[in-house]
Amino acid sequence: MSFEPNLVGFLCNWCSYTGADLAGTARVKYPPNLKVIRVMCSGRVDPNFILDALARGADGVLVCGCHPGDCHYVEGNYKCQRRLPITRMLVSEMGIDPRRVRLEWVSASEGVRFGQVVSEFTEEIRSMGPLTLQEWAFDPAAADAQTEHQRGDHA
Amino acid sequence: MRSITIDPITRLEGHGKVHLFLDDDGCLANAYFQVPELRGFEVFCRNRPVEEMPRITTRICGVCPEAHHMASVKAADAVYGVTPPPAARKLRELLYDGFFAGDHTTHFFALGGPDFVLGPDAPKAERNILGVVAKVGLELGAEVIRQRARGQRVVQIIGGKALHPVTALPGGMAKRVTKEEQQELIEIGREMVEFAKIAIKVFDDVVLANPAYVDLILSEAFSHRTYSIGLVDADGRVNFYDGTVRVTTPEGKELCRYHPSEYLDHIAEAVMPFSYLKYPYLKEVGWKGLVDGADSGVYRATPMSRLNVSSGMATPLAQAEYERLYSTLTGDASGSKPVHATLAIHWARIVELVFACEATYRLAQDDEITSDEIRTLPTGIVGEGVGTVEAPRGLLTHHYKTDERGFITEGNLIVGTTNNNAAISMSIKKAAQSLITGGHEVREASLNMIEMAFRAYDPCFGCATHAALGRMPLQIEVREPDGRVRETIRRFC
Amino acid sequence: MPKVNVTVDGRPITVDEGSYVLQAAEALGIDIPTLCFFKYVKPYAACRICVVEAKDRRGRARIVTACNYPASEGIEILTRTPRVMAARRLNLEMLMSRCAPMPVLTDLARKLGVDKPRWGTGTDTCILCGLCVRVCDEIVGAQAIGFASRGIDRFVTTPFEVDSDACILCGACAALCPTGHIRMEEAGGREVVHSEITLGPNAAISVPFRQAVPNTPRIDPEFCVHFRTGGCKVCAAVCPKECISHDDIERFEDLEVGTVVLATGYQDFDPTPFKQYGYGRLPNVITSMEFERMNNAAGSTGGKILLENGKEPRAIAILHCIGSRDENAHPYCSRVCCMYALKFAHLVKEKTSAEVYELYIDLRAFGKGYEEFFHRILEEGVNVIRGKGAEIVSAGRDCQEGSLIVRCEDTLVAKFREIPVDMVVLCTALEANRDAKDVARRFGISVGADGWFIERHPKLGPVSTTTDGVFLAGVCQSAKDIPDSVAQGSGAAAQAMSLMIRGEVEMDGAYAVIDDEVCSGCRLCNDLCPYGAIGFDETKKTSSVNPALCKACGTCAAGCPSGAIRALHFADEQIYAEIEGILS
Amino acid sequence: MPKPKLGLYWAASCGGCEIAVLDTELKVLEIADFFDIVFWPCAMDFKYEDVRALADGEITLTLFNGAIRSSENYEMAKLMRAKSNVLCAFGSCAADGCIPGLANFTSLEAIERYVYDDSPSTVNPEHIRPQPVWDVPEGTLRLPQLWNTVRTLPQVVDVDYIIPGCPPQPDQIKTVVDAVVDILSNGKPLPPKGTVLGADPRACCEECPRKRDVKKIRAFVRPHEVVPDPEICLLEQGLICMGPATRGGCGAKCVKAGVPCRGCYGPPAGVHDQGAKMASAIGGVIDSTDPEEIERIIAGIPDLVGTFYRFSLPGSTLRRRQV
Repeated sequence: MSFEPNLVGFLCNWCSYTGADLAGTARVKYPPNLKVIRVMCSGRVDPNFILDALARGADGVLVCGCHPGDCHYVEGNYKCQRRLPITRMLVSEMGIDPRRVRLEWVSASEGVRFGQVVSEFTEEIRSMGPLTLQEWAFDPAAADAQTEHQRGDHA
Repeated sequence: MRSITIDPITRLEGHGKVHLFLDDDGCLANAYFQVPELRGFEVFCRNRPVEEMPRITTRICGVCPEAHHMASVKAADAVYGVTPPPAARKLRELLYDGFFAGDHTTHFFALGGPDFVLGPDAPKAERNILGVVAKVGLELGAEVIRQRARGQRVVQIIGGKALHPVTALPGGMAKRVTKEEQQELIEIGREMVEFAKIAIKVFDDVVLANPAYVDLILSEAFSHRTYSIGLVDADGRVNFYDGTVRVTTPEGKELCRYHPSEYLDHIAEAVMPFSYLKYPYLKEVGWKGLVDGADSGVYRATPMSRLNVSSGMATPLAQAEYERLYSTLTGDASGSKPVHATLAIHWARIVELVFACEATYRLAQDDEITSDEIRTLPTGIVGEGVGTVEAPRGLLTHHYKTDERGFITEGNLIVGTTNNNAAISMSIKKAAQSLITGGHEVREASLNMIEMAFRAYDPCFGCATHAALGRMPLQIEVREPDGRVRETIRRFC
Repeated sequence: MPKVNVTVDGRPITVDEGSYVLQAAEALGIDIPTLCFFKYVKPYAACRICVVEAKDRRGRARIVTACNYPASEGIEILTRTPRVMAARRLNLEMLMSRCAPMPVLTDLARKLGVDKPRWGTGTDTCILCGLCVRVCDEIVGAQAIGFASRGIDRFVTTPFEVDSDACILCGACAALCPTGHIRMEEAGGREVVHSEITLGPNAAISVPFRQAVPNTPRIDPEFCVHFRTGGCKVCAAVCPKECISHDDIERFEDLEVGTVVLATGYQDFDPTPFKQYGYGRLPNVITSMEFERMNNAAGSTGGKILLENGKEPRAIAILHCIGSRDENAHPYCSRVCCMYALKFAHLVKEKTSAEVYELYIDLRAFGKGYEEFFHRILEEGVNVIRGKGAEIVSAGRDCQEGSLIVRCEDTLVAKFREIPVDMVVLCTALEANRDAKDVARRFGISVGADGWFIERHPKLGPVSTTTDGVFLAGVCQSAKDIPDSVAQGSGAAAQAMSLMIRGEVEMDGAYAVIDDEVCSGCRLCNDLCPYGAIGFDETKKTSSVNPALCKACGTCAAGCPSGAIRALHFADEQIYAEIEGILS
Repeated sequence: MPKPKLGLYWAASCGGCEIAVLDTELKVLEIADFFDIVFWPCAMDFKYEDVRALADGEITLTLFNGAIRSSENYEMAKLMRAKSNVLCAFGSCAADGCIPGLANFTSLEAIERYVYDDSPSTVNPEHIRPQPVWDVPEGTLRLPQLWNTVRTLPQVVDVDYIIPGCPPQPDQIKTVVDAVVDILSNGKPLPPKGTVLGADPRACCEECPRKRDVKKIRAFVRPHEVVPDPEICLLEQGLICMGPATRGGCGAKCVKAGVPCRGCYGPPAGVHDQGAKMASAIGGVIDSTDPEEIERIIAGIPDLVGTFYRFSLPGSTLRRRQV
């Protein structure tokens, strides 16, 4: 059973989400791995969301916004364009491959391109394999066992 | 084989544990001192910018963050090859002396003090700061608390924060002191000196006036003939903030005197499988295990050691007290004969307390501390630096290597209490041996005596609360070989 | 202005004091002949034909010239007494004795009953009425001509009788000259008929072109006398509705509007780069738009279908899909070409006897009545060939049938064909304006790959856009024909109206709010808002969002380091819940 | 009526929190007077099982400081949870992980390797490592097992309230104590569970006296490189100051002393991840739209994670570095 990447996408309402719609109406074929969350603007994408997605088991996060200059909100995508590199830097310093966080510009007319982006990203993550965060969750049972073992002369 | 566990006895950067193993005659077979914690600052400080280290390493110890702040910033100065302007240096020293004045006060009156003031056999309920207050008068108790507050206030004014100060930067200090603040500092200094005199008097009245204590101090059970180490200034006198490291043999001869940056040529650390805390020793002499004497590299870095390696104190009152200490304990006021009595550390601490108070007062009156010239901006980078100061509990060394951006690539810390790890273990064992001699039940008082042995080293603040609340964190279990508890001795109020 | 009462031939009338008797008579519809009167210039009394008898209150009667005799209280004017008629006849006879028998004089003589002037007739064509001098001075303000000499030698001329720069060639003098003594001539000596000039391209005031919208005249400062001399303004004087203002100048106006309908249309595809069609290289290869103009009655040929040499074509080829449905140009179908191409065929059949060839890929006659029209074309004998025109070449001199050859494959008979024709019409594609992107950006909407503006939703929002209050009409949204454009335009107008009638806009529930219990006034958000919706309260030391300005992008919410900003409907917890949902 | 019982315990921490309690000066005696202090960090005159002997919830209030870094810390956390009616994460270590939490940037193995083998002053030819269980001739010695990952208290046990700060400022401790005393003696209702005590809902900037304007950052500088203008917001001067993304309540002591905030009071209410929030905020105000220049400016942020997560790594979304 091959590894199916679990991807989260944050799409801006005006360009990328519409682009994704177009991909749908145009019956463009692309992998089903991306699960989409609609935000009004790529500028709304808080690095918190990206980290949260990764912590909750996403293997990769894709952020899509209008092409620079085309932002429905004049310059929201520029904010995103500046936050994403910091986020990638942060993620990589946390020991996670920064390629797992990707920013792409997809306009409302680029349904086909949207399909390509998703396919590429899915393949890239597939080749990287799943993202498992070491010791992220706390395992009380294991900790208890260890403690019992250590208690020694406290018993 | 029966074992007694004293757990936890106190706390350095965590708890401490003592195991006393008794043979079938009920005599002490062996004693082990364990430190069950490890932080790993040296490792997770990698890739941090060196100028941030003074603000990170303060969190090594909440009792003496000032010491780490200073050692760290001195190392950072060296990394950038900058010398702080005179005003900045004075501010650092002032902050540091003020801190010493407060910290030594706490220890003497709240921690070690009660044992002396009230006597080891005094009812536990009284053997605390409140008991001290009862014995020497209420307003002294209040004074002690006020004196502590004075120390914190000095740190607050110069360091920005009373706890975990923040203002020391490579090349100087971030905060200047205003005229108004200077006035307050002078006032504090004056009060401190007054307090120092009281402290001397109290020590006279309750310790020296009582021959039994002097005997106790000098008793073999409480002495180790070890090497002494400490910072001394150009004139060979005690200095907390800066100077060269001097090591003297158990006989008081100079073994070596080196610049802190050469510490690796002289100090090494051994590892034991039953404690997370390493055991520093003198390279020249070598590691012979937990034994004292001239052949063992074990050394002590305590107030007493500092006095042992120094030729005297830089302030009049302190110098007088220095001479009195030595003439009383060695008959030689010059201090050329070292004192090895563990409990004498308390007295040495008083001497340092007096010095710290006087130094604070003197520096506070120096108008240069209000200067605006408190920063030297680094121009280049050396890439390696060692910063050493005297922490109240002994020599403290920070050693950083950085890349060309000043980001830490390697760090090494030898922390005050760590210096004494071996000595503490030995002191406990020695005290225990003399006190747990089999036959009779282990007396509860013996436990305090054992505790006095390590408490003299003031391994951090754990006992502070013990004194405040009259609780002694101690319990002994005596077990049969099958592990069944034969007897349990506890200490409550 | 004080009024006075006068009588003319016994009929009373009240007129302004100081106005002239001639005007009073005119007002009463009493005709007084004159040769030198023009109401826009000062009376001059040069011809002396307008004489009348004026009787004052004391009964004294005098002969005066009506054109410049001021009306006064109680005065009595008699215009047809024997004495008046005798005086007019005498004056006319004397004028005729000097001037050639020109219509203006002979007609008048007949009216006044002068059958044979007693002193015969002369040769001069100028009656020295002075209209030209006065109009040039008073109206045109050029003062380019005047009288010279005295008495019998008197004549009209330019200063020093040489060509004068003062003359601005307005032609006013020539237009007014009653005898045609003054004429306009072009340098070549060809006479310019002034009445034609007024309709001509350089008329100072005219409707730009037929069917112009708005269909009103405009003044062309380049030709208007007023803008050259500061005078004239006759048009303004004659305009009964006083519509004309010479002070009005071109200016930019900022209009505060709540809604905008974008109907910026399209631009015509330029086939020049497609060398195989020879457009711009071969004669008589024209685009559909050019053919359309040619057919227009107001067009260059007045609606006639002609070759460059002015002859009528004998064969015309109409090539479909030039630039449309073409990977090398526009992949899309321009939708309108098929039908107008068929219309062209019909026009050709109607106006000429030429053969018509329609070369198409597919015929898309999808509209109401379109298919029927197609069949009618077939009945009219148009040759409809399925196969895109591949190439057009010149046939060279020796060809009898035509000067051009269209090459194509007739896919129905699977034959390669070469069709000789005289004229080729290229049905060029509709393409988006080259500045469409800028316009889109200005209105916060987006353009598709083809350059057409993108509607809010292809099915549910075909006229509205992603920007509230901005609507689309016509080809700017996508290629469409007139009925479709009208339909969409009406839809856009209706939607705009529905917004305006309400007078208030219903805001989206999504906007950002700042909890000033949490805001620490760090001001990191202040510069994030492109709409300036975030303000800083200096007294409260907190920032706040103006919901009316906020467009809910949420950038500030993401950027607020203390979590004080909440993007309603896209709040953090909602998005976290989504993340949790899709990943659980 | 019997005195309410107070417990204090520290796990992996520097002890500063307890010094802070002492720094409330005479308040300490008040506390000692109002409460029956059954448990205090080094007043361990009970063994674990003696504490177990207490009825569950018998301790009225426990102030627990320190992160959870060893089997011992964890055991005590569970014990205190069980025995305490109200368990309060006291100080940054317990709440967010604080400086000891920086250990999550590395691994226990790396730490031990360096400390016991590689460090320049260590001489350990036999590569001895401290052993959780070690037999000596006289018997067996045990050490708690250290964890590879530092945890916050709420990550391992259920916590009622949080008092942030490194350390919690003495005046804040006083107000909390007063509040608790008031609640207990007047039978007032407890604040809702999860409430953060002894701190502001607002960020640190609230208390910062510096003048703030709209922000546009073109380059970052490091504290030792500049002498900042004492009147103006440090962030506007290019110094990374965590103030905006840090809960207030400390009195903005650091910025007042001329050094940028490092975030010891943890994230403000409603912020999940202090570091990510700061990244978002900083990203918003970088004054460029040119990708290369943006990269350049960002590269100028000294020690991104080490600064943004200085006090909150174990409590952050990702919790630890992948090593």
